[in-house]
Amino acid sequence: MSTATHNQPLPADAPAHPHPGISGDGHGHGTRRSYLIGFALSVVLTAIPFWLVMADVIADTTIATLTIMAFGVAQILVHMIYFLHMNTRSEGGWTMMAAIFTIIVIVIALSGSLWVMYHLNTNMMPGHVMDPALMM
Amino acid sequence: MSSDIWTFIFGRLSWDVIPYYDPILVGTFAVVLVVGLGIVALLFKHKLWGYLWHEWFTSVDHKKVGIMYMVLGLVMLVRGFADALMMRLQQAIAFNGSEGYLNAHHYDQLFSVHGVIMIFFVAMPLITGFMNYIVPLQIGARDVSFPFLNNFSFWMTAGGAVLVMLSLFVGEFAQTGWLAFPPLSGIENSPASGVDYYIWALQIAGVGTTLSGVNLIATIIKMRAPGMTMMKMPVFTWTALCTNVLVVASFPILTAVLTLLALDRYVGTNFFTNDLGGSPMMYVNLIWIWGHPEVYILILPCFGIFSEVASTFSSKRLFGYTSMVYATIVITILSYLVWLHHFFTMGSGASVNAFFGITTMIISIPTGAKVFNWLFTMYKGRIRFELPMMWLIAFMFTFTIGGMTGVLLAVPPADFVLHNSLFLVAHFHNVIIGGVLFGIFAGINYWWPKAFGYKLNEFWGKISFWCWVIGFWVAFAPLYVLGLMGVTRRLRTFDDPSLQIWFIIAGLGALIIAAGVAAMAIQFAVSILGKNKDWDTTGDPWDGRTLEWATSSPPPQYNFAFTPIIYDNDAWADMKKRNAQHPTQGFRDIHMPRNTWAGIVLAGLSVVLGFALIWYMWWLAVLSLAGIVVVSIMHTFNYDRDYFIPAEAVVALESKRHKPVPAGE
Amino acid sequence: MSRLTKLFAVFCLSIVLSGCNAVVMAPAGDVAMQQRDLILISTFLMLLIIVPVLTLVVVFTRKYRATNKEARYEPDWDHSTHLELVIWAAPLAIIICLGAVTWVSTHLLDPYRELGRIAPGQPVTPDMEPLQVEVTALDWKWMFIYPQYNIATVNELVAPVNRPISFKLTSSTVMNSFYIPALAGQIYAMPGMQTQLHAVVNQPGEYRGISAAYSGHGFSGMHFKFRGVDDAAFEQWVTKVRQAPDTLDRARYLELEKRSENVAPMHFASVERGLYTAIVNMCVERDKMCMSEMMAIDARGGLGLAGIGNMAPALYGGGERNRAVFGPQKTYVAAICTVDEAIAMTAKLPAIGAPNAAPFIGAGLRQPSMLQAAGATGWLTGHEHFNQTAHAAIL
Amino acid sequence: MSNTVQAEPGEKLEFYDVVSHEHTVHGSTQIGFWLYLMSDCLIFATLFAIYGVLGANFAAGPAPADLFNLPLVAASTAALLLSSITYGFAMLDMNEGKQGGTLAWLGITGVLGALFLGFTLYEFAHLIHLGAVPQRSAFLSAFFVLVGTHALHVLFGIIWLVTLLAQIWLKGLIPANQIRVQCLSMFWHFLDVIWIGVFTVVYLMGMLR
Ligand code: HEA
Ligand code: HEA
Ligand code: CUA
Ligand SMILES: [Cu+2]
Repeated sequence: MSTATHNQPLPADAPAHPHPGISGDGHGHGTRRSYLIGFALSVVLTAIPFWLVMADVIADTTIATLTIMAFGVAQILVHMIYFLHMNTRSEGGWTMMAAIFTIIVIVIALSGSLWVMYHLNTNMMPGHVMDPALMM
Repeated sequence: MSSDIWTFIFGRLSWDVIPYYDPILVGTFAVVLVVGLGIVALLFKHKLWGYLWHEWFTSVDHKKVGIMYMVLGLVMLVRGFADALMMRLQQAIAFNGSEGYLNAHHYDQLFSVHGVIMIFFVAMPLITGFMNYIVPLQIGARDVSFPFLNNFSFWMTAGGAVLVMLSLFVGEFAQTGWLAFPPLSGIENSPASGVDYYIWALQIAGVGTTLSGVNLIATIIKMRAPGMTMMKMPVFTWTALCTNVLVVASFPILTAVLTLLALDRYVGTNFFTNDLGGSPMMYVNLIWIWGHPEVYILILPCFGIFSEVASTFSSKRLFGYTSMVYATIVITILSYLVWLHHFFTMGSGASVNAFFGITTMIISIPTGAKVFNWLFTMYKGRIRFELPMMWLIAFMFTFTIGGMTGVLLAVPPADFVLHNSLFLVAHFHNVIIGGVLFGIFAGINYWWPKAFGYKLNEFWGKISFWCWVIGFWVAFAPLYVLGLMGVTRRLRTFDDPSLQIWFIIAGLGALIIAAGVAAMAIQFAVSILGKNKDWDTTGDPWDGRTLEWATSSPPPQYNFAFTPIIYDNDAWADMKKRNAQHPTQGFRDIHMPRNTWAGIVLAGLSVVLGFALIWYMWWLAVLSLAGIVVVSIMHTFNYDRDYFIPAEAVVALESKRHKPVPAGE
Repeated sequence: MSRLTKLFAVFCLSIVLSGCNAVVMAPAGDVAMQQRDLILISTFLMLLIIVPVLTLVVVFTRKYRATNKEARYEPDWDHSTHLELVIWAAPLAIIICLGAVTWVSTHLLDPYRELGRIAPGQPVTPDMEPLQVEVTALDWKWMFIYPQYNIATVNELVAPVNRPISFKLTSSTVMNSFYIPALAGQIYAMPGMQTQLHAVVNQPGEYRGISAAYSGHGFSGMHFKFRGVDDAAFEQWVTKVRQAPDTLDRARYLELEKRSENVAPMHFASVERGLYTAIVNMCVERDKMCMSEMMAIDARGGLGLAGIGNMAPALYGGGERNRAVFGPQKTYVAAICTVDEAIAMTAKLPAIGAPNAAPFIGAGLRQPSMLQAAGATGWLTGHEHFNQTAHAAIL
Repeated sequence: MSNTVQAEPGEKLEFYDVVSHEHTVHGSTQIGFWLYLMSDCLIFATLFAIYGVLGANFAAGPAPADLFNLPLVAASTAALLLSSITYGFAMLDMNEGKQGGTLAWLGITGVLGALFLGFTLYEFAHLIHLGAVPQRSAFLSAFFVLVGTHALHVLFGIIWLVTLLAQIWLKGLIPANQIRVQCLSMFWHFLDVIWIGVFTVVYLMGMLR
């Protein structure tokens, strides 16, 4: 987990004694500018995939799916940076650490579940040979 | 129509669900009632209600919350053990056509409730209790990060336990095993209230567990005393951190899965049904993504306890602190990569099975490193055979063997013949009793003097120890053999008479354990009531090494009048060695959180909500939900949550209690 | 220390062997035999490190007890890079061996895989036609259909010795696990799904078959007799079953499917065509859409809004049967093809082919002729090496 | 390796923090709340996993392409996106100590959130009217629960927001309230992030299939 903080010398303000006041611990604030940049970016990143799908731009479903997912990931990153003010410094790096750990767990659980369930399904679901002529 | 009104008010609750026809339950109920009333009467007589309410129930002091967790765990241990004894008896006599004394309805509840209680309401509260009590002390903090939340978490856990206990007398508990796999736990196959009790008890307790996980992580991250870098943290605190990371990263999955199961049961969705595209296998998959980390949630803090015990009673620094820490972290991460080993036999194919089998085995590497580290902590030490140390040695023997059988189960083709057999049952009792329970007992003996100011009686402690260790092996070694004889778990009757002898031996073992439990009860009683208590005035009866021993026993409300500054990971040993002197002046006001009733009230309302949902009393569900929302909002309007202990009071307390640190060693 | 090790090894071995009726340790089928060997191999591999650990516990606690002032005392000794390396490397080495064993054996003993041999040194030949058995777990009994013989039984399974058996398994309501300890490992049987298991019985005799996954109140009584018999006796038995008065068609199956406990064996002289496929596809009821059909439709994007209303009330079991409080009436998707058409179109999942013998020695894992001369064709040097070590430890 | 600080002989180490600065009340709130969000994130991850596995089990019923109305989704996405920037403005005003501005922007945020909620409810009502109820197929179950859980979170956010408005009104922008505004901000943006996942995976990818 916390390889980053290991063995580092005591930071100037020790963990047990956060600054009084509320916004001390490096939880970044945005500026009007950064909020607007973030907003503009996310508008763009939302509009494009919607357009891609609604106007049926990419014929190949796989490519289209991957493109959309890429936009989704990019936009999530934009939100994390510009709205959630994620950075390596806030709360002594712990927010970042927690987020990374969570992402790892999510990736494991999601991809693992899909992998496992895919195998379970292919191993035991009965198949079906559709003859279109037979359908109604 | 009066029946309509009845249904509206009481939902599906009716006289029929009260098991008055079952003599065992009626007997139990009578005993519980008498004991309960007796306790209530005593409390009234001695006017203790106010004391309990003000000093305990509403307390946000992490030490008191910790003790309440321990009490909850120990009380539920007795219930879980009663269930275990009943199962052992049934299995010892249900041969040659005999049905035993329990019918399927009853027996199938027993193993389900035993598993649930032992895991959720015994092991979890006990380790959470330790973490609550010890972690803030070990890191030199005044309390946890969110004291109110702590109190609330405890009451939610207790609320879950209350629901489980209620199921004994009103309705029934699940008859599905402790993980309630659908389709068996679906509405078609389990229409009665049992599975609903299961779901809501775990949901309520789960909220508490998750929040207490958040709380303790925040505490460890933010509240460490100056100088205590991550790599100077005591090992127990490290394991507590990792355990709570596991809690926060796995309990939400349980919550989600149980919610979906509840939706299947209440509104007829098709997540885990056979029809209309549902997939019961997905439930199995998801619940084990939670379930496997859960077992490491239980064991990691116990590893921590043993690390403290090993170095303290070997009078020596812990060997390989760094590799201990990394081993803990590696176990934490690996525990998310192995869940499939619980269903190798579901048929996901060779490559998947082999992958998960091998990741599982890899866990034995860091675990092994830990075992060796304890060994080399003893090496070149001066081992004092006090009770905690004895538990450590018993643990090393027992757990190692249990771990080995675990690795055996991780070999998929071997698991194909051992899965769901009594061999598996033996494995997990071997690691849980030999690891978790022994760890908890070591911890109780070790930290009791800290919490209460005197050591536990050694004579009865030793009797208890030997009964437990011997009893454990007599009770569970036969299960290994039975597993190899192809006997599966959760069986109520048997037709092969040659098996009986093994079950009788196992039953005797359980009786020996019972003697151990009794001896432990006597140990507590003798120690609590004893006239010539072994009072400890130093605050440091074992020549301890970490910060909890730097304050008096029991510690004052605020733990430390002056926050210690840390230079070494055996902080207190270091202070003693360098002859640190406790300041005698310069005391100042200490800022403390205020007690609050919100936690217990919210949890109480949650229990009512759970009960209403179980019995389909919709009006009550709506009311209690509204109550929860209103109370929560009200609580947020309370800005007056802390106060100061004036410096004079601190001085008074300290001069009364705090002896100057004994010089040197 | 070496004496202790030896003692302990002998002790463990004697426990294992003395359980003479420990069927898992002395099975009657080749697959279970290989699994038994695997248990032994893995256990010995692990004992290589467990035994020293246990020994060290004893030695250290005795030697460094506080009362022994002779022993060295170094309160600040807490690190040794060499030692730490050993500490991590030793379990790692064992796990590498065990991992290799695991990888290979998991593939070789995959229950989906057709058998490559019926006994050590006796590969399966093309003229051995596997016996096919279609297993259905019912509440709370086991039903076996023999498609090649068009007969069926309940709670009785008979198979000729030394003939490969190919099981296909499913369940009617809840999850079960099909397990004959003497024959082969278990595999889950689940509703709406089909799993597979390949095995062979080598010694004639009567064995227990059980459900290994708890399935409800009748679970304890959900076991059956499995008999391995010679070919002639098997033919006789088939003839006997064919003379049974009862036959198994859909209606009879729906009746049989209802809950019952401790059911005595039953015989059915004939079986309606496609019944098992219909069970797997959960469309024994004639107006219900088969799973395979539903999945094929889903794969093409469902039936659209029109499909919403294509429901039939669940007649069997009563539409009211235990529906969720806020759920709708229990209904199911109505069939579009007739069930027979759907069944005819249902593709059978092929089993994985017989093991490719080349990379491994022969077919399947070696017998644990642990104490015999180790064959020259060891597939895994670590394994060979281990045999010798174990050998040495025991003698 | 020993972690002991090697003190020079005679050097005097301080072992107690006599000049102690007091613990602040809210020092851990943000990290604590963040950890809670991580756990919430895992709940959604589970629901996404369910959707990923069951999302194509239509049970011979309707599929996403038959049901979803992308313009509607685009509109609700717009509402949510706008609300995140308005929340941002509320934060900026709060940092500058402008109570009125904070209240106003928060109010607008709440209205936009309610608008979003309205869209979701409208969609649900529409589907249910068609007969595409959660009980119809595993896909619909997974869809309703995933989107519904998100909507429930938004509802909770709105309730919280209203409470907070009252508290700021009553007590002003005191530190305790500022912390709460910050936590709600994290919560609100977190819901945005989840929604990005939802519209990408459920709606857009669903229409592609
Ligand atoms: C923490 C976990 C835990 C613990 C401690 C135990 C302890 C015991 N368990 Fe259990 N058990 C499980 C977890 C646990 N078990 C689980 C998860 C299952 C599976 C359930 C399922 O199938 O779904 C199971 C199943 C299980 C079975 C069913 C086997 C089957 O399926 O056929 C049996 C059978 O006898 C059994 C027996 C025992 C016995 C005899 C003990 C004994 O060791 C009991 C030990 C006694 C105590 C722990 C009491 C000690 C009390 C005190 C110390 C209190 C003293 C305090 C005061 C007096 C104030 N267990
Ligand atoms: C505290 C609880 C706990 C702990 C710590 C463990 C630890 C381990 N468990 Fe266990 N397990 C359970 C509780 C626990 N388990 C429960 C409750 C179940 C059953 C649930 C149910 O079905 O109801 C279960 C079931 C279970 C299964 C599923 C079996 C089945 O259902 O068929 C498997 C399979 O892989 C397994 C494996 C392991 C392994 C490999 C470890 C390892 O972590 C062990 C590691 C430790 C050692 C190996 C010993 C020390 C190491 C050395 C001395 C070094 C050298 C050793 C080697 C190189 C081998 N466990
Ligand atoms: Cu229509 Cu097959
Ligand atoms: Cu596990």
